[in-house]
Amino acid sequence: MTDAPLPDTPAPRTPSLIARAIDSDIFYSFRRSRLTMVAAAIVFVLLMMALFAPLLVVQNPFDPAQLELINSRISPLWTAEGQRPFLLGTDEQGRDIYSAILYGMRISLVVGVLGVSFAAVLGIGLGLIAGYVGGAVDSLIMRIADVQLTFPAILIALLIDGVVKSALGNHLDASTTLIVLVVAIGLSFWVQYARTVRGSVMVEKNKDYVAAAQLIGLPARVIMIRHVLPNTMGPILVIATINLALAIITEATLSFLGSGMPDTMPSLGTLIRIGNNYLFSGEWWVIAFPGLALASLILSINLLGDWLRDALNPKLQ
Amino acid sequence: MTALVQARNLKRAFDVSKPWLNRVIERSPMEFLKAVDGVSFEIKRGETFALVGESGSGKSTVARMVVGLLPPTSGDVIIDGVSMSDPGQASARKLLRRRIQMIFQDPYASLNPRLRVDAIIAEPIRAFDLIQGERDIRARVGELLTLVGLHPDDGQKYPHQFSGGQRQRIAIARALASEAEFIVCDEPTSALDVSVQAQILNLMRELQDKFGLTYLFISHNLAVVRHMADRIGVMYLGRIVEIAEGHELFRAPRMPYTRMLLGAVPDLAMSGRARIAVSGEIPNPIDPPSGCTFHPRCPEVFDLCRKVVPDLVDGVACHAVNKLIAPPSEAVPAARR
Amino acid sequence: MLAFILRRALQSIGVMIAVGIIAFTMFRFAGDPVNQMVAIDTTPAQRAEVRASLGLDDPVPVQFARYFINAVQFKFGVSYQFRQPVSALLKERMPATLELATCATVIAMVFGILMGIYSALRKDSFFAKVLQAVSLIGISLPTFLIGILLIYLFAVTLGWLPSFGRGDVVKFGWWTTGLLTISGLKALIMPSVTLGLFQMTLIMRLVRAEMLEVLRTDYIRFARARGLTTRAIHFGHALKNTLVPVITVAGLQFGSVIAFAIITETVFQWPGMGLLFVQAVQNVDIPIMAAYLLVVSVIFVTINLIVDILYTIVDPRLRATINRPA
Amino acid sequence: MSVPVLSVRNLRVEFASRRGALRAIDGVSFDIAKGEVLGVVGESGAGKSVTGLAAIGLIDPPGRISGGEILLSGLRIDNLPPEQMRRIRGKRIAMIFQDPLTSLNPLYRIGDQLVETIRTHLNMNETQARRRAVDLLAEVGIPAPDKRVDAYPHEFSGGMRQRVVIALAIAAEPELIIADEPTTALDVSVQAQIIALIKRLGRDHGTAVMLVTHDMGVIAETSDRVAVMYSGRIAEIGPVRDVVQNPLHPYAKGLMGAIPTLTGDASQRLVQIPGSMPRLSAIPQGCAFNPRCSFAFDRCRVERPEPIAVGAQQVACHLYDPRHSQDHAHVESVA
Amino acid sequence: QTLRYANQGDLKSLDPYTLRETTTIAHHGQVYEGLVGRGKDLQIIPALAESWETPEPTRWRFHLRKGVKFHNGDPFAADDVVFSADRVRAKGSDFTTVIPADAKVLKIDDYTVDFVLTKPNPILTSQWDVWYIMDKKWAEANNANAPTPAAATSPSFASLNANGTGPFTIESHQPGVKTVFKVNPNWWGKPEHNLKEIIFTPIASDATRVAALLSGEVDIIEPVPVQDIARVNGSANAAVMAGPELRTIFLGMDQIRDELLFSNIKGKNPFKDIRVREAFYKAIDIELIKSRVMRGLSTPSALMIAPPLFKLSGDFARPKYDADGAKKLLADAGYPDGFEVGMDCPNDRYVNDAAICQAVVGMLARIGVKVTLNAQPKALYFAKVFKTGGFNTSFYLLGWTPGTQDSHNVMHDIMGCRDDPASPRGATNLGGYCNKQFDALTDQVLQETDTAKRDQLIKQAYEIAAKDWAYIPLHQQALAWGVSKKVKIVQRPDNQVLPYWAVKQD
Ligand SMILES: Nc1ncnc2c1ncn2[C@@H]1O[C@H](COP(=O)(O)OP(=O)(O)OP(=O)(O)O)[C@@H](O)[C@H]1O
Ligand SMILES: Nc1ncnc2c1ncn2[C@@H]1O[C@H](COP(=O)(O)OP(=O)(O)OP(=O)(O)O)[C@@H](O)[C@H]1O
Ligand SMILES: [Mg+2]
Ligand SMILES: [Mg+2]
Repeated sequence: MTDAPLPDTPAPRTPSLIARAIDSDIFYSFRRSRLTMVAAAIVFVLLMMALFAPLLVVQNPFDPAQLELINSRISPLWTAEGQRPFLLGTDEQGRDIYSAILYGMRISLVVGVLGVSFAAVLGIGLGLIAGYVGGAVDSLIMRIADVQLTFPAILIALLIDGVVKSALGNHLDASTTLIVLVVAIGLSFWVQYARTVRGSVMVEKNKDYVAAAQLIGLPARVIMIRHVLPNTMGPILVIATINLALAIITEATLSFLGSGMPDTMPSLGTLIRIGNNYLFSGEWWVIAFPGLALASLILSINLLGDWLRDALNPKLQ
Repeated sequence: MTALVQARNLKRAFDVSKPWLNRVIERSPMEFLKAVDGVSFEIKRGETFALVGESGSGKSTVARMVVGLLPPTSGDVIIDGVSMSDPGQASARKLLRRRIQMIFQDPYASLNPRLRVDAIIAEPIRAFDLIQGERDIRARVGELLTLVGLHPDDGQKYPHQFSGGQRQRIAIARALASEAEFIVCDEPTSALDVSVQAQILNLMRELQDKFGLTYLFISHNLAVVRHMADRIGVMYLGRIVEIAEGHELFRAPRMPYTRMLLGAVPDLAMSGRARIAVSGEIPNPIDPPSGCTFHPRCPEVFDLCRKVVPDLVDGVACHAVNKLIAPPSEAVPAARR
Repeated sequence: MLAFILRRALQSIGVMIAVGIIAFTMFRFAGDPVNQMVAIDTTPAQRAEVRASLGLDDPVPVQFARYFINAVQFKFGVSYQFRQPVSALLKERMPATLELATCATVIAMVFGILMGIYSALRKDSFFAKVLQAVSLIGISLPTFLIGILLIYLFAVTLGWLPSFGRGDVVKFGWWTTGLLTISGLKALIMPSVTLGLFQMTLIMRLVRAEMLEVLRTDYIRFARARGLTTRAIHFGHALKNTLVPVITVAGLQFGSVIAFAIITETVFQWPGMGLLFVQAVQNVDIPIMAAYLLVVSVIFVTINLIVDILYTIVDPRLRATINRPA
Repeated sequence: MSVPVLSVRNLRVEFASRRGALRAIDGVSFDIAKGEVLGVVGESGAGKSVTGLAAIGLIDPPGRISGGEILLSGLRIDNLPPEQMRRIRGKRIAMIFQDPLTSLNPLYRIGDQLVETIRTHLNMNETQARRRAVDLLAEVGIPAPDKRVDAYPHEFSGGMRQRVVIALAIAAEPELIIADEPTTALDVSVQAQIIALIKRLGRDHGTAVMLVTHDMGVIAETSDRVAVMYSGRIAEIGPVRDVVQNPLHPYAKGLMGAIPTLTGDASQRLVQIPGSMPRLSAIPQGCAFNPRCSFAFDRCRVERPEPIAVGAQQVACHLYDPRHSQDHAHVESVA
Repeated sequence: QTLRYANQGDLKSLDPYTLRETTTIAHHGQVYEGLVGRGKDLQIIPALAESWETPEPTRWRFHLRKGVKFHNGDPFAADDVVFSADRVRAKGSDFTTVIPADAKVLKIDDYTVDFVLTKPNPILTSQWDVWYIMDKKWAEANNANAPTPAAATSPSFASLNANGTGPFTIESHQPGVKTVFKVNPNWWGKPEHNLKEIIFTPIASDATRVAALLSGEVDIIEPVPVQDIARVNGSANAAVMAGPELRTIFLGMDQIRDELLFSNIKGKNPFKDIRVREAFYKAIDIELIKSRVMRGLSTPSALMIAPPLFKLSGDFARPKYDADGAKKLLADAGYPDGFEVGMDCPNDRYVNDAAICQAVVGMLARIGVKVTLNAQPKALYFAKVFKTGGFNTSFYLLGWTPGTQDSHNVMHDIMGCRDDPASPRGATNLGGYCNKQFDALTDQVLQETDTAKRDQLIKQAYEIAAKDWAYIPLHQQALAWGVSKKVKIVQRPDNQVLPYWAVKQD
């Protein structure tokens, strides 16, 4: 063969996965944005703190037996009335704010991650079906999505909460509430995934690599899962990140509105709702620190999501 | 030797009607785009048959019907005696599958960006269960890569790490992986630069010589077609308007459209050929002209052309060329709105 | 065009029927309405009587039809909490919410679009980066936190603006407006800013992204190659093309503004439908919840319809291709 | 000869990237005289479009002109303030892009887009501008221009749209038109029409044209002179007939041989240049073409060849350096 | 002057017989009047009745005020009293207890009405300040003869409109939003206020309510959350009016069911064991609740009635907080590891109600009892735990102010046996505490006219209850009104905010 080795393919090498990751454009853009790195660090630290909360706290704020009323309303450690070991002070029940934030963040993250996962699984599944099957099934799913879109997450979550309360006779314990929150968030966020996946599927399924797979007689299911699905994942990742932030906001808002986690098992939103009552009384730490924690968590996740979206957008490169 | 591939009066219409409600309100009928409207040809074993035509003439639709990616509205494709649409021959068709492969136009879209090259090439091998054992498969993939001029280690990379020409080589390797005999090439080089195009065209010809491959070669570039094909069919708005041996067609084009096409090709040799003035653009395929669809652009148009669809007689579908042959008595003007 | 509008209208009706079914299901099956109405010591016979009088014995489709017919006439039953017809309550609260939502949307649109244009055209300037950062904070701070902060700052600390309610309102028939009195206007400021902030950042980001996209298109490059002035390019060509998709999103946003009003109204005790709804959820007042759902979706669907029609008017391509399948 | 309409001197264009500045154009020089059509060919990424964009001053960040100069009828324009450059664009230099489907703003009637352009550059009122718009449409061969002037772009076919684009380009009777692959997106039959149109306009108005394309055939038909670009440099430039029939640069030779023709021997293998053009980030030392060149010798790998005049042609290849010991005969036998 | 006033709760219905709830009653008190009223110190004073006497122990005669007109101009006369007496006792009224069901109401003449009882009742008029007289003609004309039950499915005319004789009229009423009162220029009395208009706004959110006061948007708020008292007092334009309240906050336990509704103990009811009840009582550190949760603004109570309402309350003392003792008691009762029980609690009714409950949960956790707290809005809470909800609770927190300002009401309504469904006794005895001896004393108390003796009887009864550990009284919360410095108003310990004693300066 007259073909000489190609000049821009020097000695073929097989870079390791890590080497390739470090070399990739995404990692490059990551390293270039200091803000993104800070955000990633914050998210990582908060995530770790939430994960290992039981090891890092001075009390389990969810266990009433560990709350000492005598320790209530202590201001943060660095203030005049601060007391050990209550770094960020305590609330009216003697709950250590720092511990409560870690545990509250756990709830926020659990609800967020589970809710988003639920939404993603539901949305991706329906989107795949709609995009691949097409026709009446597609129309049906997309019309349902339209209806769903009519109602923002908060509204749906509130409705579900109200209906469940009504069905369970006004009584929701903490774990049921958690499930309700996850389901509510899942049910209100799936549309974006479904639409995105469907759109990608419609594009991808007309690409020739799918035709090539059809030619060798692979069944539709295999083609969908092996070929089409992985190629729709980029935008899904971005949506999931941004949705995680939204889900956490939604959970906090619901808790703030009184339809979320109960006072005995407070999430960040519940802490803020409780703290809101002490806004004027000088016990600012009860609301300030949970608020700060919530805002920085969401902001960091959003920053990551923003960066991810830009990094994955070929047009911006 | 009988033909390996026979296309018999292939037709394919796409429903492009407005939504039901619009049709009701505007009282418009259903609309069909006849992308392919009665195409027949044969390809002999080991030969290259080419289809040329401008964009939208239906070349890709024919290609997809030939390989079975798209069911024809009517007509049939018979490959090695097996019908591609007869339900009775399903099992025979299954066996046939691996002998037919396709190379696509866009080397960027025809390789799954998430799969490594060796996985892409190995996919047909696994799907048809041609070779057992990971090691043997890997060895075969390496062999195929070498065959198309790549390095066996290139299998470890992802498609985006290759240039367009290299990708097209990978696509060819994939087509060869299933030991295909008949390869449909839908504009395999139109996305490539000339220097790379030359590499690919040469490679395809080499492989044909080596393995006795049969090609259905589709292109809009007459020069490329001339270089590659033994026989050529010229398509216009879903029909083959002229079909001839390659050198015949270029030496003595008969159909005015062919002549116009040839005339429109910029001439590198600057030979100062006499050419037919090019006029007009391709009509809207949803509402094609009556009779011979080329008549609005044809310099030799006469009455009959506007009414009667010319048949392909002796390799040409043109009333002017076939003037002496009387129109068949049952031929009625094609119904048009 | 007619067919398009008709189809969208039909779809809207379909959506409404779907929402109606949900609302009816909630109304009918989430908790027994009879139990909510009678006292605990009511005898089974009396209950059956109430049940019959409410038509709860009829086949479910008949009940649904009745519910739907009533709903169309704006009859949604009686609130469990207030013992008043839900429709009267909603009617009373609707002006407050609509006024707030409109105000917030106007704020969001005007500032969002202006800021979006600015940060797209001067995307590397310091101020654009500040805007970008602010917008991120805007979508990251939950609405209720923003509301609380504003109250603390402007009502409590500075005492400039009222912290709750609508101020004085003027009545026009059943409509009440706070736009005509000083106190009404003052009361409107913080809630509408709070409510509009999120949408504003959203629109700003959308306009920015959309505009950057448009600025990269061939026709903008071609316009520059034609030597058009920067102003003509940015504000003639790019802006118009940017705003076409923004219209749709903004229309959709109006729906979510109404829903987000729930939070704002709670924080500011704004006497609108959202506050009513939150109270209804807390008190499991199903008729109000169901009715709210219906009313909000009517508003939403109507806006969507209008936006769709507007869209076709603005974009000549759609006018032509609307009749073609996508 | 009088002052060339466009004179590019040692142009360099760089794009900032994560791997540093990438030089997309590296020392390109050429002239276009009044009424002359200069064809620019080369593989994808050779720098054809960037050269055209540089000439009209539309290189956007992260790109910038990092060296050389561009003169329009003797006036240096590469360092003009933006506002002055804008006045030149459209009035004295016009550009036509590849894709007629996306070059027109879909939301505006073509008449409005024409009037806008005309009034930006010519001192006309609305009605005068509109009359001129109709004339222009007629000139580029749009049937019933007085009606079509109120149509939206989507109401035109691809060929018609490219005609509109051309009408927009010649609205102010520019001295120079830069046409960047004006026919690539079109069908062969339409392509011939558009090429004929550009040719006629150049002739009628004495406009200089820089015609960028991949298609050697188009160049052969249209151009007076041709520049063959490779990897951001001009490999060979000269009268079209000379370059086509007697290419000097090994790359140009290969290119000519690689093109299937309607006349040559179809059974023959095409000439094949191995490999592909290097990426900007990996341009080899010395002559950019050296890894693919079968005549490369040591000097090619270290020293960059400067253009050398050979007859009417100029070629950037060490083979033609008089100091080069080898004789020409050896090169002649490439194909 | 316009007085702006905000309350946590709302005026729930304009029908004065629909809901016996402090905020609602107080609002009706601006518009409607009873035959008798209560003065600034809660003493009974004449209102629509100028005077009354008891010619026989079972006959009460009322001489009505002449020249009084309803807001619509109808004159007030005996017929209205008779009508109101029937209406208030009709089905659907929440005030049926104010007049014994078997009492006869006789019109003697247009301005004299007799009430004939079957048994003597020395405290007959004690609840009459909230029995408002309605206009017979108006009610009949508007088809509002029957009281609007709280559970009505459609609103009656009277629930949307008001027509009383009081110092203010209702100009507009938007439930949950705003109610505007206008001064009644034709009021018979001499106004002690200087108001033209009262604008009432319910503001449920504590923070918003306080903010509204601090920013001067409202003149009076009720209540000021205890945590904000300092802040309000520190502000330039408002101050907190604090005072003792008559409401007693207490915990109740279901001791009537054989198995608790919300517990992990099956087949028996731990609260039936007196030791468990004692253990609960002793496990609660009320002083800590006072200092921490209530910020000192509560009076721990040993009794189910506020000390001002019972002379001998000083004889009772709360048993000491004793967690170890409690634990031991539990072990003795067979629950060494405690047990689980669900607790119901309102979260928007009493001062820091949910916080108190949480504190209780924590304290009980320390003796091993795992309490699952269900704190919810009062509407849901009441619907669940009250009679209408089937006493659907195992352990709850409730507050009670005897409407009669007298122990009998407490003994009868919340401590009496509820075993006879026909009798109103024990109507609010959510836990179902029952001691027949106690009930007998209750009946004696009703009829005993000698105050000293009566107090002794009451004391005996309370002693029985204490021995039974029937309830866990917690405290009387403090009243805390936030009042603008521009406004002077009288605060009554029954927590009715009555602006007709308000004076506002510019
Ligand atoms: N799925 C489809 N639905 C509707 N119309 C179709 C579809 N596929 C192809 N067509 C139409 O059929 C006609 C023939 O299309 P086809 O792709 O076969 O043309 P082609 O000759 O391959 O053109 P090109 O050179 O552009 O590839 C075109 O007018 C095209 O618009
Ligand atoms: N905006 C840009 N950013 C970075 N690199 C660019 C940019 N525009 C062009 N380039 C690079 O400059 C080089 C020359 O590009 P140019 O568009 O001029 O090629 P071309 O010859 O016109 O190719 P084609 O035939 O594909 O149009 C290419 O390598 C390209 O990657
Ligand atoms: Mg095709
Ligand atoms: Mg280019």
